[in-house]
Amino acid sequence: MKITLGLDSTSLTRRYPRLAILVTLFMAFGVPMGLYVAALAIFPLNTPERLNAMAQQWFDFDLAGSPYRYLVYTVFLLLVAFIAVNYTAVFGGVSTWVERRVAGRMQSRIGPNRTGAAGFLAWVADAVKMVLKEDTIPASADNLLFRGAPYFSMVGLLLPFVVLPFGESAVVTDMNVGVFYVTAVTAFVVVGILVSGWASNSKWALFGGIRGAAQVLSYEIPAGIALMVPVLMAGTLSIQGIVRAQGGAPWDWFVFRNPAAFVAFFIAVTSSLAEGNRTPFDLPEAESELVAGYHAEYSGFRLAIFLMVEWANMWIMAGLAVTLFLGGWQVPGITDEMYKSALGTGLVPAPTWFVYQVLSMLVFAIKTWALVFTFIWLRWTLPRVRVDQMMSLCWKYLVPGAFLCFIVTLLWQILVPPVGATITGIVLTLGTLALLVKFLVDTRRNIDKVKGEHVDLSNW
Amino acid sequence: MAIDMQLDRHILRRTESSDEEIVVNFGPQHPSTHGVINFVTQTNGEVIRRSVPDIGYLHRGLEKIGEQVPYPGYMPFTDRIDYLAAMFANEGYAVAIERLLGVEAPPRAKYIRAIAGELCRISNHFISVGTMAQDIGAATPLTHALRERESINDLLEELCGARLTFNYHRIGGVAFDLPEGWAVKVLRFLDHLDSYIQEWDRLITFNKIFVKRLANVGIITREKAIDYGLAGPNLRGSGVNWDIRRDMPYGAYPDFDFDIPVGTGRFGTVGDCWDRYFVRVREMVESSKIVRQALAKLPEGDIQAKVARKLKPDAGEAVGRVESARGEMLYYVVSDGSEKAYRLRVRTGSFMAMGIIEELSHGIMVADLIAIIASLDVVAPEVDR
Amino acid sequence: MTPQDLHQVEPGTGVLFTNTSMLDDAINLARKNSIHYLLFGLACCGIELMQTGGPRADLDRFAAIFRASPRQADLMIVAGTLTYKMAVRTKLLYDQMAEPKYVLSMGSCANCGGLFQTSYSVCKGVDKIIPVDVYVPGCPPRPEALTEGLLRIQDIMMCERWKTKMRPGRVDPNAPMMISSKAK
Amino acid sequence: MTQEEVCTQLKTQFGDAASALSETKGDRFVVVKDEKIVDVCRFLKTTTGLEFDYCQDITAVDWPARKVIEVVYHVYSLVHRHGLVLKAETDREKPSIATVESVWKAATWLEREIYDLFGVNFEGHSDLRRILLPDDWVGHPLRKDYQEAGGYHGIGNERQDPLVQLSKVTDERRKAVAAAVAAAAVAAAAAAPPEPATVPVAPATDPERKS
Repeated sequence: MKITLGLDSTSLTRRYPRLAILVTLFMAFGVPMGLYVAALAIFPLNTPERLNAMAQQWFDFDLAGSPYRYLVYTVFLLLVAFIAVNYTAVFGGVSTWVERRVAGRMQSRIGPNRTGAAGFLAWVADAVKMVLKEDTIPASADNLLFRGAPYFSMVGLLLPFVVLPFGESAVVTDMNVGVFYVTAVTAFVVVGILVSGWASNSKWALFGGIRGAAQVLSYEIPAGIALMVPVLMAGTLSIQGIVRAQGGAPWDWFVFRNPAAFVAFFIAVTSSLAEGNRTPFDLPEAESELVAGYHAEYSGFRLAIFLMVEWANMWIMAGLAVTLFLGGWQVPGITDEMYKSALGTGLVPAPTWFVYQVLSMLVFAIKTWALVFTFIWLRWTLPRVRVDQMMSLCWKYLVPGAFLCFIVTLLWQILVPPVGATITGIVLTLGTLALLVKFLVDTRRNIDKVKGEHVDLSNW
Repeated sequence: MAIDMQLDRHILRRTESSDEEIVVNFGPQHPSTHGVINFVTQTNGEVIRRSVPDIGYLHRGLEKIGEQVPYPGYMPFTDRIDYLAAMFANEGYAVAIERLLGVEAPPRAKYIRAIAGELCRISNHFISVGTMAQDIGAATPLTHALRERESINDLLEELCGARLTFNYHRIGGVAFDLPEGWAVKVLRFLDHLDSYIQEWDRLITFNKIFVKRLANVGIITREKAIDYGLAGPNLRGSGVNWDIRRDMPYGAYPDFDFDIPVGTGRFGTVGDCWDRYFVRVREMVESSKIVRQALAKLPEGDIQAKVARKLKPDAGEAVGRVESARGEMLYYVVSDGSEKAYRLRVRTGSFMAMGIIEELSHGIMVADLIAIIASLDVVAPEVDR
Repeated sequence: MTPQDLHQVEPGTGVLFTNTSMLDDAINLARKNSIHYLLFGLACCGIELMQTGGPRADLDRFAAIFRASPRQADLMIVAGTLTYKMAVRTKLLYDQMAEPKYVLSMGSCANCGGLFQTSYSVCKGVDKIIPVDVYVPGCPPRPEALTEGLLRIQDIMMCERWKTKMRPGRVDPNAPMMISSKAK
Repeated sequence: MTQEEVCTQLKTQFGDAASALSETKGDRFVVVKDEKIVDVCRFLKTTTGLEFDYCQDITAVDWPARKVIEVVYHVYSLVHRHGLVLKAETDREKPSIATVESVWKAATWLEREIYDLFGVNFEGHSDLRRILLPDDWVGHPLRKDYQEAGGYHGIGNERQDPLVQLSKVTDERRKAVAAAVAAAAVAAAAAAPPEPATVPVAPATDPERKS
């Protein structure tokens, strides 16, 4: 006899069986697409000049001379911020689902598959549950700092979105000190980690907080220097400028244009793994050592913020690496002139412009997701390094390496003609491709070596 | 309900702490203490000044229960002494009582004991090396180990009806004969296992970070290992070539040809964590060899010697030793002529291994402590009984 | 007996918990699909708990994952023998968990002391120190049994009312929930 | 070296302090005077040709009839591959014996366990505390005359039969159902006499099916 307490019969999914699939589809495609479309529509408008012109042409209103102009600009900025925040939340959530499914596959498990179609709604359920869960604050914790710590992390997560380009024109603002800005504001996350570790008044949290501070501050240095390599190659600090200096084809990406940049790319990615507290550098929350590290005492909504920061940070890390080294949103075959001519001079661009924009956003998203997948893959494969190993890796190898890359790039820019860079690009691209193929072949051979029970794909 | 918390005052009193040092309780609920064990750890930042194990959170009074139940009725309790390698706990008790009674199991039973035991050793070592990888921070190897373990669980379940707590041995034999077609399944699994161990090595054993984390960490020299009475893979990891199966043979083991892996200090010093880890990995291969030989040579005949229904051994005492997955397991039984043991004592490898942790803990890092605990492969019920 | 009977026959007990609104349903659906259980293996059952989280049984299918910190856990699976020495700590862990929290007693030892009832140092059942929602019998229970226990926890979650924070398991531990916990 | 030879060496070294090898069934052992135990152990470990370097086990047996607690040492030599069982008796009322910690480090924890479970005081032990049981535990459980204290820190040590509780609940439930049925019947009779009762009435719950 199955006793259901009579409640399942009244539950939403029982009443409306297709609801789960509909909600899943909506959450999986509708919400991100909506955000993308909104970004496409709002981001280009987000300059005072354009707003002024629009007001002039469509409403015959002199916005530039109006005393309320800053109000209008602020409203549009808030709209943009709203999109960015929502995008962060949705990405953070979706990537937890991706991570759980990928981890399940790697561990020959299944991963969530009951909540919504293919378990997609698991992250929504997590979010709703955490928001409604009791928000415990330990009696001996520093109340104000304990409550405030998640917001520091949140700010550190959201600010880089200001300059991170999702597409050719889907960027909030193109600062002329973009790279500096990013390296500066991402450090806010560590303030949150440190404060939460201290304020929790728990020894595990303190360990995690101090580890986090030491780690992130150390790795800021190689990361910062390595990010200077594309800056040198492009000759600008503006992130959009750096993307425009690259091309769509792989041999036009900065990573292959020069051997030092190739090394700098790996230094930058390793450092950003450490800054984002991902395995093998997940020391601040090392589960098997520090229970849950800096957020050991957090529950409910505040924990949800920390987790969201952790996962959404992957997007920043991956997005930045893609933008600076892997060609960003550059679509092969579409040049700057084509964007410009499609945009035209009018207020509403030609339809081809929108097509180009969607393509560029798609290219950026695909590259970034590939890198995010690599991060997930690394996390479920590698063990964790020890604190002293983490430190010696940073100070003994990455920092000198980054400086070396910096100097080599300087000399390269001066000494090597553009043809040399193109040849290097093609050679390095082919080499990387060959390595990839060799890796895949080796993997296949190794899988075949295990007799008997193969991992079946039926549960995927 | 009024439960007053008593927070390790007794241990805090012993440690004279300064301002820079904090005292942390690793456990009893901690992801990497392998059950409910507490390590009261005095640290100065990341460096541990000393770590004192606080055990007994799973002390179930199994030795006292041994004095309260008749001899055959104690067999299910032995399962719970070491749930990860319950076959050996069964076997040790059976061997001890058999020596006390002066009976001997028939050859077929001895062979079946060896087969079941070695399969159990493989399954235990999978958990051991898997949790070790987990504690070092790699999550995937553990689930792969659990996957392989499911296959062994299935085999053993077919043999004795339980996945974990087998209650398979009887005094003077085993409970059931091998099921039809079971040997074929075992051989198929062993084929898979032998090739899988290579994949395991590729996955984690020779991983650069893994080796760096374990090599030259928690070094137990040969002398220290003997002095502290370590047993099994922990002792062999320190380079001591000592295995009860070969050196004090029992059961069918004299008939088999197998190697005893010992620590060689391949990536560091003899007796470091990686050596203990690698000894376990190699032992799985050796166990596979033993099972193959046992299945090939399996004699026909009874599986149960003639033993009275009501066991009343003469007054006296006997020791049963087996090489469990966690080292020598020693049952010391004192009989006063009644049908219950007068005193039953279990000496386990984990208990001895716990004794050395305080010695090893001076000046190591927090992450190293985790590695050392994992490499000693302690399991709480065996420590506490 | 159908679920409908349960409500109508016992106006004092059943109806209260079944009369959940759409909002409650949505919240409860979220809760039941995001059970984070405390990583808390005490004894033999802890290994079966591991196996249940492992490849074949895979609790992650129900979006149930483990959390090492009690603050972040919703469900405490008491897996194994509870000794007096540990009982004191278990109570502390339970108190540290954030509401709403649930307890699943896994295995005979946690249910009633099981094989070790005669022992001098074993607590005779985890419900002597903390309230238990679901008991899973077995020594140790198979992964299938634990999965079933998790589904029963989900059932209990589905009859919760958010507004009144009404917890069927907590209202009267003797009356209505005895059925759901005992009937297997 | 056989046990007899080891025993002979002990005899020549310590005279009466070490007994001859016992003649009991099963394993044989040597009884040593308790005040000589450290000397005997050190002799066993350091003498060339004996070298008992591996302390396998130390445990105790309570004998209320003989008013003694026996401390039993299982020692082994990994060099020469021979073993020996030593026994030392100590008074049950005030059990006390010197520690062999200085001979084998393994003894530290083993003796702590004996102290915990038997109450044997090991003189000179570096860290004699309870090891398995909580610090504030009363009594030594492995002694034959141990009485349980009846719970710990307010947690009782008895458990009610769950079936008793269940039957009580089902009784109450049955009464409630009967009352509900009666009330429904009254209401139905009052509302519309010729019609059957509109209030759905389920069959009374069956206690057997629930347990």
